[in-house]
Amino acid sequence: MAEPILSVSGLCTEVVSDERVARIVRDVSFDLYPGEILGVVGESGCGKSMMGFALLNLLDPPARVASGSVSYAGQDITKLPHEDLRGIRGNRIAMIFQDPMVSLNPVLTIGEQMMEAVLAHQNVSREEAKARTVEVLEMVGIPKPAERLKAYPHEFSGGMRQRVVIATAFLNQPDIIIADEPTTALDVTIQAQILAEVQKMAAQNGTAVIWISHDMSLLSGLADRVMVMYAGQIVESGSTASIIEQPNHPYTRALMGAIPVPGRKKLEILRGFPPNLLGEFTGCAFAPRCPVARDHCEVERPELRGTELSHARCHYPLQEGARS
Amino acid sequence: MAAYLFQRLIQAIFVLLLVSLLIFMGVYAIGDPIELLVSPDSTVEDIERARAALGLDQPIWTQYRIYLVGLLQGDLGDSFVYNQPTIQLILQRLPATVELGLVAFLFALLMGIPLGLVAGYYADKWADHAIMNGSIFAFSLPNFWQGLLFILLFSVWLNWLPAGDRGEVDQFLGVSSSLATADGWRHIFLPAFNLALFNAALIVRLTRSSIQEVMSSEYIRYARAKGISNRRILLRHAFRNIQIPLVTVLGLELGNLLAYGIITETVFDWPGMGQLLINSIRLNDRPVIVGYLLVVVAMFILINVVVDVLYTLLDPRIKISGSKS
Amino acid sequence: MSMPLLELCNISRIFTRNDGVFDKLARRLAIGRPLENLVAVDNVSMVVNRGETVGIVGESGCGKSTLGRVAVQLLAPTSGKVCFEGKDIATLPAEEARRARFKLQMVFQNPYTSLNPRRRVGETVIEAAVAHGLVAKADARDAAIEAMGRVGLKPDFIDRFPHALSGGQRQRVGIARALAVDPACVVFDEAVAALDVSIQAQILELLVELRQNSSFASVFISHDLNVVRYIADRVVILYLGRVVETASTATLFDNPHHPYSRALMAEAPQLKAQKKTFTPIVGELPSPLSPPSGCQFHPRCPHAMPRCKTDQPMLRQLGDRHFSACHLEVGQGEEGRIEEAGKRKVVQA
Amino acid sequence: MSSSQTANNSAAGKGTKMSSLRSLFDFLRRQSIFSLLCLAIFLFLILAAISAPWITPQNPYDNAQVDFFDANLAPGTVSGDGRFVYLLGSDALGRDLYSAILYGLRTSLSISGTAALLALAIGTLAGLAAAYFKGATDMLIMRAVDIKLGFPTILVAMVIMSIFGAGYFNLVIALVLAQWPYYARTARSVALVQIGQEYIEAARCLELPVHRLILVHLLPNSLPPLLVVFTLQLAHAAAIEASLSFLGLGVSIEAPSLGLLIANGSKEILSGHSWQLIYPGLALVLLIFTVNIVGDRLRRILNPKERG
Amino acid sequence: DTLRLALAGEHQSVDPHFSRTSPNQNTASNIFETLVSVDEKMQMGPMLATSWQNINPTTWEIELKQGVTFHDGSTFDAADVISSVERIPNVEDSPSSFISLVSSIASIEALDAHKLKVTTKEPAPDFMEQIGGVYIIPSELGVTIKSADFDSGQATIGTGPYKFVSWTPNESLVLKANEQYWGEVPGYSDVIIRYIPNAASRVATLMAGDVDAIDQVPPSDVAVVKARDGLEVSSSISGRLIYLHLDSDREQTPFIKGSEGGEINNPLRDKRVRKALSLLIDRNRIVEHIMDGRAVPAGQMVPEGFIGFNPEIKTPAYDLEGAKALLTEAGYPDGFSLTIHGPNDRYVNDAKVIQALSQLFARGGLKSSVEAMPKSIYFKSASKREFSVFLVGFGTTSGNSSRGLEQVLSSYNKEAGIGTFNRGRFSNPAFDDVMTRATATFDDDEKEQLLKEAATIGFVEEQGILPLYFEELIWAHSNKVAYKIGPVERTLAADFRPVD
Ligand SMILES: Nc1ncnc2c1ncn2[C@@H]1O[C@H](COP(=O)(O)OP(=O)(O)OP(=O)(O)O)[C@@H](O)[C@H]1O
Ligand SMILES: Nc1ncnc2c1ncn2[C@@H]1O[C@H](COP(=O)(O)OP(=O)(O)OP(=O)(O)O)[C@@H](O)[C@H]1O
Ligand SMILES: [Mg+2]
Ligand SMILES: [Mg+2]
Repeated sequence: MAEPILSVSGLCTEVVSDERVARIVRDVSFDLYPGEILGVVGESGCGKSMMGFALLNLLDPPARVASGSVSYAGQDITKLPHEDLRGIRGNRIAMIFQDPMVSLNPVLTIGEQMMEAVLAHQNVSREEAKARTVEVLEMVGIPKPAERLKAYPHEFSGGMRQRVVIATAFLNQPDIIIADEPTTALDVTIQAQILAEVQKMAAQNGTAVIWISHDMSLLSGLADRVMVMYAGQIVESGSTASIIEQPNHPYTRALMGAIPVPGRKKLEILRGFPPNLLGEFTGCAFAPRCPVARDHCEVERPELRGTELSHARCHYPLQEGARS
Repeated sequence: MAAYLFQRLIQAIFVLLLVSLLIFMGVYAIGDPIELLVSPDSTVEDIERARAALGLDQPIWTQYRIYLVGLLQGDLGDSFVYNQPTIQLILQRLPATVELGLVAFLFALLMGIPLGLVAGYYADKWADHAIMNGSIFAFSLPNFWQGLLFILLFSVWLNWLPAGDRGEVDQFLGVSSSLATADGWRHIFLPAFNLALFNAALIVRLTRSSIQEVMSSEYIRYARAKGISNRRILLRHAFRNIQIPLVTVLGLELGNLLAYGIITETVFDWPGMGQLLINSIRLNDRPVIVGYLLVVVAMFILINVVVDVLYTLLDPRIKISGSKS
Repeated sequence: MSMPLLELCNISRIFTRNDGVFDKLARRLAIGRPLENLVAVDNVSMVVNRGETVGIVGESGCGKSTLGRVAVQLLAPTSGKVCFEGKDIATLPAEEARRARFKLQMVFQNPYTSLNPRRRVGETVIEAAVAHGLVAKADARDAAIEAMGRVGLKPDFIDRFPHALSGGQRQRVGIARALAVDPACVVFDEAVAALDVSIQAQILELLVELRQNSSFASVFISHDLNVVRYIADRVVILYLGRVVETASTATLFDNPHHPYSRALMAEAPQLKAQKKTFTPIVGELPSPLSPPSGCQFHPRCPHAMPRCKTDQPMLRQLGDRHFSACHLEVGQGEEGRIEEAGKRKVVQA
Repeated sequence: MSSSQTANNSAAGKGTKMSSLRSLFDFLRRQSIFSLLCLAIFLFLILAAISAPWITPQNPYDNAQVDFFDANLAPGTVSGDGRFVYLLGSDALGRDLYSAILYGLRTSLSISGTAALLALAIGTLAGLAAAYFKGATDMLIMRAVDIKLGFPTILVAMVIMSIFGAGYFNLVIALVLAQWPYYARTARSVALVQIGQEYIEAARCLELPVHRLILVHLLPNSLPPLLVVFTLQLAHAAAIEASLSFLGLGVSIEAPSLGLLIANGSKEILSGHSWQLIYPGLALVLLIFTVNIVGDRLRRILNPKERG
Repeated sequence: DTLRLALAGEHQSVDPHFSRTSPNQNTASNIFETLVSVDEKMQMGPMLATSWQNINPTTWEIELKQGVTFHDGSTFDAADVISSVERIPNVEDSPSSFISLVSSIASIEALDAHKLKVTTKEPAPDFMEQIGGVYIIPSELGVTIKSADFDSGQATIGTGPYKFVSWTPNESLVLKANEQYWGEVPGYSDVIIRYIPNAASRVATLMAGDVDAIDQVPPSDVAVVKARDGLEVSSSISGRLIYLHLDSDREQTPFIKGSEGGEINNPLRDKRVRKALSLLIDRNRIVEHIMDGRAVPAGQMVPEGFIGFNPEIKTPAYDLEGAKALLTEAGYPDGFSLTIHGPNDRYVNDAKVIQALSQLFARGGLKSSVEAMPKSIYFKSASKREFSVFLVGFGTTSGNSSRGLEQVLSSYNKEAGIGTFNRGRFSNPAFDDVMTRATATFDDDEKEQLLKEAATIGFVEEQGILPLYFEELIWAHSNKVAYKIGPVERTLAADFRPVD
């Protein structure tokens, strides 16, 4: 297999408020390979977005990266000086935000906001930047893009805005795109258009994509590989097919068992709540809600088991084969 | 746009009529000013004669009708006290008020925006706290007391700056203004500063909160994710956004400057429109009171319209059409 | 068949911009904006029988909530009538109408805004029943505990404020509140849309259970086909305020007729261990302010014919309680069916 | 209400009270010393104003106690009859300035407090009515509000006072007339948000009576932002009251508020009796400043997003 | 060189016939002249008229000065006087018309160029005072010339010591010396008069050296001005009496209640009570503490030096015991409660004075409170008799007490124009009788005697009003200018001269 293009290890983030420290992302490690679509799934509040921001060192106080590294092209993004970081952001690693309605500046034209991304990173004339902008807008299916450059965000529908944001991510032909639930606010038909675009991008340019979502069904059709997050930790990762067909972690299974699919007569119900993120976990974070937990789970923290590409954080994985 | 302006025009006329009626009746209710106008040794006939001369012997509705008819012809009536057309009186004092207002506005901007930017940039740091509490303090200082203290300090005790009056005036851009002479500037400094402080405090707060709000918004974070330079983020993305609230508030500020100008003018004996109003109220000079208020109301409406129009120029989301959406 | 419980007949709801006097004046002088009418619901008829669960599906803004709110009388329809137990509520005497409305309850989408933050759970649940004399004041507490028990809330929640509750628990309170007044029909407006899948599953299971133990009928509004398919007996699909297709759940999902229904089903994410190539419906969602002529779906429809531009298709009966508003004949255009549109290619290892 | 009145509930009730006390304490602990100091000063000023008759050597409003022979005495001078010391000096009529300031504070606070409360009540009612009934009611009320808000409060108050004439009640009326629109606007916008909230729809769906809907559901939830407006308007009312009194459009000269004391002091600006200008002003500034700080902190707490 | 003055009051119009209010006349007196002059005690003297004679009760002959020229060079003669008199009724919109000065004239004719014969409709003993107040303008201007023509300077042509140069309303009036002036040559070639109504600013402007002299210095600032090097203060007693008016007529009066607050009959109808109140007023201390010594305690209508002043009437001394005894005698051993009303923006320290009075009454066992209001409301209410005890001032504009006594203390008679300012409706037949005779006589000595007699009735026997003090007029000026005090309430440029 090729070299990973992005390598995350031991990433932790925390939020400090009123003398209390909430540890949101806990010890996240993974590798990302060119051309790969990596799905990140988990319940609301489990730290998916924060992890996404941490990858580009975009956290604002009081949130911050506490430890760990994100290495891209031999550099640790979390420790880069601001100027170098700026050279990577939007250029080599682009990000698509969750809400298309608020990620564009309402008082600047679409054209300006897209062209500035080109001009910030490439030494080109305004004309060239404009040409490039028109090109990507065409790619994402905005009709008559040259004319729409002068439009303001509010003149676009939600779907079109999100496509503008996606097109912006394509502008500098980045190596990596981090997409944080960019289709949650959209209709299925519009969502399909965007997903199609991303798939094409990954396939044609070898762009690696990290796609964050809480919707396992969506990732099942899109991602090559899926990481399941729970309480800030990666509890399981593996190829999409294997995760869906043979989940190792009880949480993964519960997550999928809760989705109504044709023919399913009863949904799996997960009782209880995610743990408090303020302290250290004594045992497995999922143990209090786990249907198959044993006493041991409450006291000892499980380590990741399995290969770099496919692993679970569980003392008693569901698939016998995964137990080493 | 046409519809909007038309609507504002109708509204303006309506408001002006209402104001003129209310004030007219109100001032009438206080009483007629004859006793104050006649010389102390006037006889009864003298008084009756004067009353008839000013039309005060007519029933109030007749008086109002006559006033309205005059108003339609652009005539605000003659002052009882000064025996001059009201409009002329107001126009004579307008330059003094406007120059005081403008200088104060300038002071307020010069103090307010930089301080607001600093506070917003260092949000929740000590500089921010100091500036913000300072601004609360500044707008907690009653305008008149603060002005009196300035006089006490700078004029009476230190004897640095004059305490009142407009000083020497000279032609300046075609109007006689104290901005044309050094003495005039010495005179305008204290009152303008007095008037500016309150507004500066508002501008500080507004600038700070807008900058802070904008800087914590998702699109700024998105701009950072695009790798845009901080300079551009601040000057283009953020500043373009805070212009909108700034313009609105600056419109209000102008109104405040006019209103609080009345007090500053009283404290510093500045011969502007505010003084005229206060004196007219004291002397019950109805045409001037009503005329002044109509002029001020018209100015306010104009300011509001200008602000609205500026708004649409600055904020692409809003189109003037009937009402804001 | 017996008399339906709730019947919506030719309901239309038009939203007009709220104009001031000056706007009207300006318009009369022909310098103002033209009047804008937004047809949120257009001539929709629908029946809910006793004990039945009807699902309403459609994209955002297609009028689902409006229809639901008309059904429970939170909104007055612009035209058409709402009949409860065969009687038009609008023509009933005030007291009877009030009782009828009271029999129609709603559960709302947002668990965070649908509870009064300043009232305790117990008060919220039982307030209406007490106000209407269904429960004596003295028994209120016990009744509240019982109502909460039905939705699986423990009695110790009774004195809590909503902020101390999780989203799922709040939604349970909302359901308990609606059920506490013993309604005949409950409209669930996206009642699970704001919840995580695991919580969504809890609520869906709760509903299934309640449906088994109680006799109320329900209208279940959702944009998620899978959820509707899971819970509803019959489904109505809306597009831009109009019904495009309605049938029993089984019929509709196995044998959809309208191209829009088919597209929806094709593009709704399915949990399958196969990667899928997304093939979007072309075009943007039209604005409800200026809907397309004829069949409103024609600009995006792969099978559009010339007459679709001009003629608005009426609902046609295709089978037992299966109606569709499309000019296509049955079987025509079937090649664009789900299998093909949603074909999945196996992931290359 | 209805469900929580059973007997075994009292313990739980006490529990919540205890915990709310504790959370109040917790909450105070988290505020800065400066904010707490301001709160303390504000409360102290209120207390001092209320207890003025018992903690002052003289009732400056009682002609029999004031002696103009003692006019313009510097701070620290003993009174002519040797009964007490003029702590902050005396004014041009021989009033003990310290007593006059406390009594003036009383006047200022009672005027601005009454006005702010009345404006709160009237404005809130108008705002809620506008939001709830919509249509013509809304239009009428909001047009009135718009027109008023187009003009600075001080100007409106000035005009009203010049028509009504000076005096305690006229002042209150002028302040109420000038300030109710702020509450109405806030109440309306908050209520509109609340009405849009689904719990109000739920209440309507449950066919709760209108008065219950407005009083039990709408009002309590619209109150917090109104409280912020209240504190800020209270400070504003105090400032306006003082300004009007300064212009001679305020209270009666016999029972001077702080503004009138300052106005009196301002006439002595050249004659060297500057304490008559400075001390009443300081008291007024202290009052307005602390109320503003309290309001500001309240606003931040209620709306953490906008920390302005 | 230039004289720079700052005055408190600005004229409404430069038209000398527009209004009789003080600022208007002040401006007019700089530029125009009248037939007779008045001095600081208001005593008449010749000016444009050199002498006059009462031929019979209704006929007067007036001799005019020769060799006087107007600013435009034309000579002053009888035609100018006639024209000026005839113009007066034609002045439009005059709020305070000069008409009453000429309304008694039945006919006026020129006997020759410098001699006039006037007949009056009725005998008018004070005729010369009246016509003597008319400012003379050239007959060339005609009788219909508009006030605006004076404001612009076009018609501003008089015989006075200064010529009009320009007027910027609300700012300044500029004058130039009249080199051809018939009297003493003006001390300054140029004069700039600024108008600064705010007393503090006026004082500050003087102290800053921006002007050479100011008028109407607040008494409380006198010490500060005096202390400043290079500044001087001049003062003179004014003819304005500040007094308390009492409702001595009505059965019940709105602002007097029993000592417990109940309704009582108006005690002010009893002259013992009025006397008692007068004794409670410590005039000396009011003058000393409230007026900073800048006023003269008063016991009658006019100050010493004016005709009608009765030296036998002593200023009442403070007498607490005497007052209490009188009150007890009158049946008010526990006093009563009263509210004193007064303006707060009309007279020097007006609001303070009523509060001080209130304190003094409180010492006498009365429950007393005060209410001060802006003059715009106050005087109307006072005339409508809405008060019981209230502070007013009356400024004598002629050199005798006749008008004051007649307008303030004579029984109210609207038709006859008598008692116009008798807002307390004091009424005493003996007093009225004396006054009728005093105003009818042409004999100056007899008139003076009668006025003294009237004063005794009004102030000693009946105590119709309670006189408090006469205001002082105070000027402050640089010691580089010398100021000779002129007529009452005038600050004339000609009265200033440079000090070498
Ligand atoms: N600035 C912050 N201050 C305090 N807490 C924060 C902050 N940002 C995030 N959190 C907390 O961190 C946790 C994870 O947030 P995050 O946005 O990463 O969740 P998510 O998995 O993206 O959820 P969703 O699916 O709802 O987007 C949440 O509990 C959130 O409350
Ligand atoms: N009160 C209203 N005033 C004006 N327009 C309205 C109003 N309520 C709804 N609409 C409009 O009517 C249309 C249908 O709205 P509705 O809320 O019924 O859609 P929906 O299908 O429930 O959408 P969602 O899935 O987003 O909840 C939308 O275009 C909406 O903007
Ligand atoms: Mg997220
Ligand atoms: Mg909806």
